[in-house]
Amino acid sequence: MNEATLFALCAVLLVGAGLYGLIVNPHPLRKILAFNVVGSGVFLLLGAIARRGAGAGFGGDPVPQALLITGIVVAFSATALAVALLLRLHDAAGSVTLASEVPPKVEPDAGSR
Amino acid sequence: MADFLLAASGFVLLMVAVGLARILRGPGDADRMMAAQLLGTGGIAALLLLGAATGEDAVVDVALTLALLAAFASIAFVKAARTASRDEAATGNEK
Amino acid sequence: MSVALNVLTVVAVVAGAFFFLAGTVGLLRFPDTLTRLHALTKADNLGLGLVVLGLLPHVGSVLAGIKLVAIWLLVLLSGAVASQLIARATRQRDPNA
Amino acid sequence: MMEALNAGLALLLLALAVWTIVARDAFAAVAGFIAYGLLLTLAWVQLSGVDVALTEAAIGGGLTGALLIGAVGRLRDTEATARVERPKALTRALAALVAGAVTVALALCVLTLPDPAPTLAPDVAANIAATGVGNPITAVLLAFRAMDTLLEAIVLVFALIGVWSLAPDRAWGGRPGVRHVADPNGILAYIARVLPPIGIIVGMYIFWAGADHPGGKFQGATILAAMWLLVMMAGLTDAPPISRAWLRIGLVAGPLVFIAIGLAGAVTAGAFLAYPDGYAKPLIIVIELALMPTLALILALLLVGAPQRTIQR
Amino acid sequence: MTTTPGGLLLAMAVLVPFVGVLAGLVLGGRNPQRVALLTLVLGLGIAAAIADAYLRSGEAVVYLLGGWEPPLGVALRADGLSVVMLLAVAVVIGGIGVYACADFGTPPGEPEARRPFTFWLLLLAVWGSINLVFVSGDLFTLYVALELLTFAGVPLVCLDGRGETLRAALRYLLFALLGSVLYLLGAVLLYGTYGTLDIPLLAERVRPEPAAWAAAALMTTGLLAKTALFPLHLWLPPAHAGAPAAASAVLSALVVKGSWFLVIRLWFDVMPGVVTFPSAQLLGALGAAAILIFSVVALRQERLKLLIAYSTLAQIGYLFLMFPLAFDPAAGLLDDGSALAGGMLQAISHATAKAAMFMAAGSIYAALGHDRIAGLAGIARAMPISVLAFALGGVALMGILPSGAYLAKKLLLEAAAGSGQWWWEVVLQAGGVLTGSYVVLVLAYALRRAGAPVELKKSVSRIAQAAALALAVCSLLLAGAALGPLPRTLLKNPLALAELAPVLLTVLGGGALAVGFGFRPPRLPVGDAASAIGGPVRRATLAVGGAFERADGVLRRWPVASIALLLVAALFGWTLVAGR
Repeated sequence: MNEATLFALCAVLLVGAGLYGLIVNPHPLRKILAFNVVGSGVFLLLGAIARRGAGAGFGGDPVPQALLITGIVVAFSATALAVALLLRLHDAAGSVTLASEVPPKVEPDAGSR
Repeated sequence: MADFLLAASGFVLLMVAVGLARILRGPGDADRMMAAQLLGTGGIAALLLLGAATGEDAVVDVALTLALLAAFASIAFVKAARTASRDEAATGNEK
Repeated sequence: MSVALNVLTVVAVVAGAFFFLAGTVGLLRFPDTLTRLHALTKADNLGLGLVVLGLLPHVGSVLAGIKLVAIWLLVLLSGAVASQLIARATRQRDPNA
Repeated sequence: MMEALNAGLALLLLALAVWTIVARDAFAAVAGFIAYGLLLTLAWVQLSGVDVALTEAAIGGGLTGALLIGAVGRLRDTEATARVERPKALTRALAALVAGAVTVALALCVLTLPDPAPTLAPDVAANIAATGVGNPITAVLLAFRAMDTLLEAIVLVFALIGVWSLAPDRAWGGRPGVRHVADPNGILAYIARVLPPIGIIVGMYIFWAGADHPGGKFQGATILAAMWLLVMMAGLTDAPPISRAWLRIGLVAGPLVFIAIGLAGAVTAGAFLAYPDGYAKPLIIVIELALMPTLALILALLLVGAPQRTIQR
Repeated sequence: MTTTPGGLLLAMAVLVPFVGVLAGLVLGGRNPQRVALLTLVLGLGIAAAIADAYLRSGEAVVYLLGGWEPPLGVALRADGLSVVMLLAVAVVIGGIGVYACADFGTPPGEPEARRPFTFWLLLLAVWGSINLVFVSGDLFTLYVALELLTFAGVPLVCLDGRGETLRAALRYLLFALLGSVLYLLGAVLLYGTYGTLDIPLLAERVRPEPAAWAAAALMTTGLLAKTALFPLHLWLPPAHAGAPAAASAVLSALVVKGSWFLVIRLWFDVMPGVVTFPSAQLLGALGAAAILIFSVVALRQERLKLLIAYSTLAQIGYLFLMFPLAFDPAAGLLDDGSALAGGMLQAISHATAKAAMFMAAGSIYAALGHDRIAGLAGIARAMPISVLAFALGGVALMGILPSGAYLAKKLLLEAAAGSGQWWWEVVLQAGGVLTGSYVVLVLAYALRRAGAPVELKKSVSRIAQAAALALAVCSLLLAGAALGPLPRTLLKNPLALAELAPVLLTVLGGGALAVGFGFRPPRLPVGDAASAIGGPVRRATLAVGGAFERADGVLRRWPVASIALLLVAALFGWTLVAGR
């Protein structure tokens, strides 16, 4: 098995592991971690695809490699925004649970804030 | 030569993996932080050996970046530990 | 000449790998955080230094050589700083450690 | 030999990913994830993506790790309550089943990818001369797909606006994050004085090398951002109030220069983001040079967080 | 492929709002608002110019960025769909901008404040990003555009910084990120198989094979998660109901349309030959389920903003009915005929109407200090403009004459009859009645006379209320604007019995449903005899409504929703493979 196929399969497994974590880990920080695992799996798959496209004197197809750099930056921005939001939620509400409470049936008057 | 360097790289990586397996289990955060630090040094060594084996010169730049940022996570850890514990008890400044 | 350099490389890299082994053994055998820290930093930094030494004969340019040595120095520096900071943080949290 | 190494690397990656997912303790998961990022760097080298490896080393090895460790430290008290919410075994089994099904389906797709693989490498090779740069990734990022790179800078600006928008109203315009205090003669201050000059040289070098060899503005900017954060964490300097004019200018200068040069291209070279013949390389370097401080500022401030301290008037 | 005349305008449609964001950021103070208002005018002009360029040539406007031709380069491309959406969004953003001046103005002399500063920048950010979604011709650039849209949308949810809105924002962000990572995974598979991400090139190369099936399933599901189609809606109700009114209008009217538009791009332009009859039926079925369940849940809401949020969910379902109707079984592929036109018209009607409804609800909330539906009595006299805006928006959504949604429904019905899929005709008609029900419910309360004159806690800007009304009128008059390119035969004499009957049916049926399913229906002056028959019926409807509400509650739990996400992906994969 060449390295492209090997890492592509590894990438697929990473995606699966990350998806599982994203579903079952209740803590938002752990979800952010799991999201990063899924993301890195997708990136690794693209990296393997780039490696498969080696040619014309390049060790890998430069277009997907450039997309990867953009993708990593976007994923980092998402992580930073999510972490900032999570920390603010922690400060404002004291808890970080994502559990959805059924909206209260009888809303108290303006005093709800 | 290349095979020898690759083998050395793999060996260092193996050592790092064994160390990681022990140390990630804790018990304390400090142990785990060290795990990352350990992997930093070992990873850089493995990376350099790999770069030499494949003749890819730019790998040295990757290793340089890693070396430069090696302490970064550890420092963030120490700062975070301090920020978190400041609410509980006032600890002294480092001296 | 090149044979001698190759021998140097092999010897240095093998020695470096040995120190990584030693560091890991220390990790597995030492009882607490601070002694493990000790084993780790000493052995790994020496190991990396030997690896760098072994690779030096193969670099193509002076700049690349400087970079290799700089990597080692940076790791030494950050290793020293990080282990000291972590050790202090450990001690602050648990003075008996 | 190479196969064995790659297989070991892949196994290690998987083991660390699984650890990151299943570890009981959040800090243990984050430590595992940092190690995972480092190994990913090795994987990129093995896949001949040294530019990607450099990005991963800078982002994964530096910034993401610091970001997550800072967060986990502040969220310690929430872990116990979260554990209570852990789904039941049946739900977990179902989750494993569907995630596994998706994995298997994807693996089948991966194994049936066409051979020979489609590639744009020859197209890049045929057109790279027109861009004047030697690094094909830089040619893609700043010529063929320059729009993506412009958008990437805008993504960072939006993320920063989003992070700032989380400030309490009273702190708007004030300094973000907490004020770090540390002994000015301590070891942290020491490294914060020694490392940044080296870091700036390395960052500039990586940026400069990027035109013809692996490297580039983004990787360089990440290193600069890390150095600035280091100085802040050592208490040697403080994060600037977000209302500072120089800061605001710095945040928009890079994208605005990029857009201006792009529009100039629409006039002189016939298309937005096109470069006139013979001027491609200098213009690319100007764009990268303008983007680098902006990127460094944003990356660092994304880690520092929302304004929290009331402005002193 | 070459650049066509007016191509640069496409780049400007994206760049002008983005430059507005940067300029607002650097100028600070009160300037973000000024920059935004200036950009609103400029952007509307650009959208009109693009429409002009498109109508002149009659072909898609194309722009090669940097002069590089795909697959190496990235092209911008605006076809009829893009042009329509660009124009509609420019109008809606304009209305929201005018409305928001009251809420998010900074008085002279005041220092820069967080809420107005971020709102105006984010408004422009949403605009530029969604324009990019409409004009980009490259799947990776579209991924970046989706992320831009998410990053601009999420902070709008929690502008007021309360814990519950922060929680809603975090849920939204995490689920949207999950959606976009699935989308990216699909795009990666497509590149690995076909070596390009350019939409026209992919359309030539895509074949029915495993990678294309997996890509279609993953990308569709990821986009559905971002659009909040049933059952992937966990994030929407709290996010849209908790945000400030102007932000809710942006989120409900525009942001969800970005990912919805990409589903159209994917199905109609990238892989029309890959999608199958069962997969299109599945997409339509999810839409039908959304209409049924969320309309009933909307009836059971006590707060106006939550009712509108659930109405958005139901209307999103409506937007997916066109997929099965556009499927041409003879050719075995999707065909962009009257079903697509109907769907687009429905989307525009919804964008304008929903923005108007959220804005009107926001005015009412601000004036009353609450938005409890049961407490709306007398408001029609106190705030006639806002209630009228809400009513017109509601009428536009119901699909009765002369609204745009009426024409949309006509087109969709025609497509359903044409392809022999009668069951979608039932869904379409029922959808109108269900929409009627919650509009009638709200109006029944709002039009009631209060015992004492309503005390308004705060006077609400007349201009803001007028902006809402203007958007509602726009939605109503869309039929006229859209008639240009459509056959005139669709519009019949509005007083003819055949035309009047469905209108009456919709309103009366809606009223009946409102009485039956409303959590607290308006009391009717009926005798004991009627309530004797009504009793068991009422109990049954309450039971059904409660069951739907519980189902909604279960589906909004994170583990359930995310498992459902993967299941939907698996179902799409299966219908694509087995359905041919």
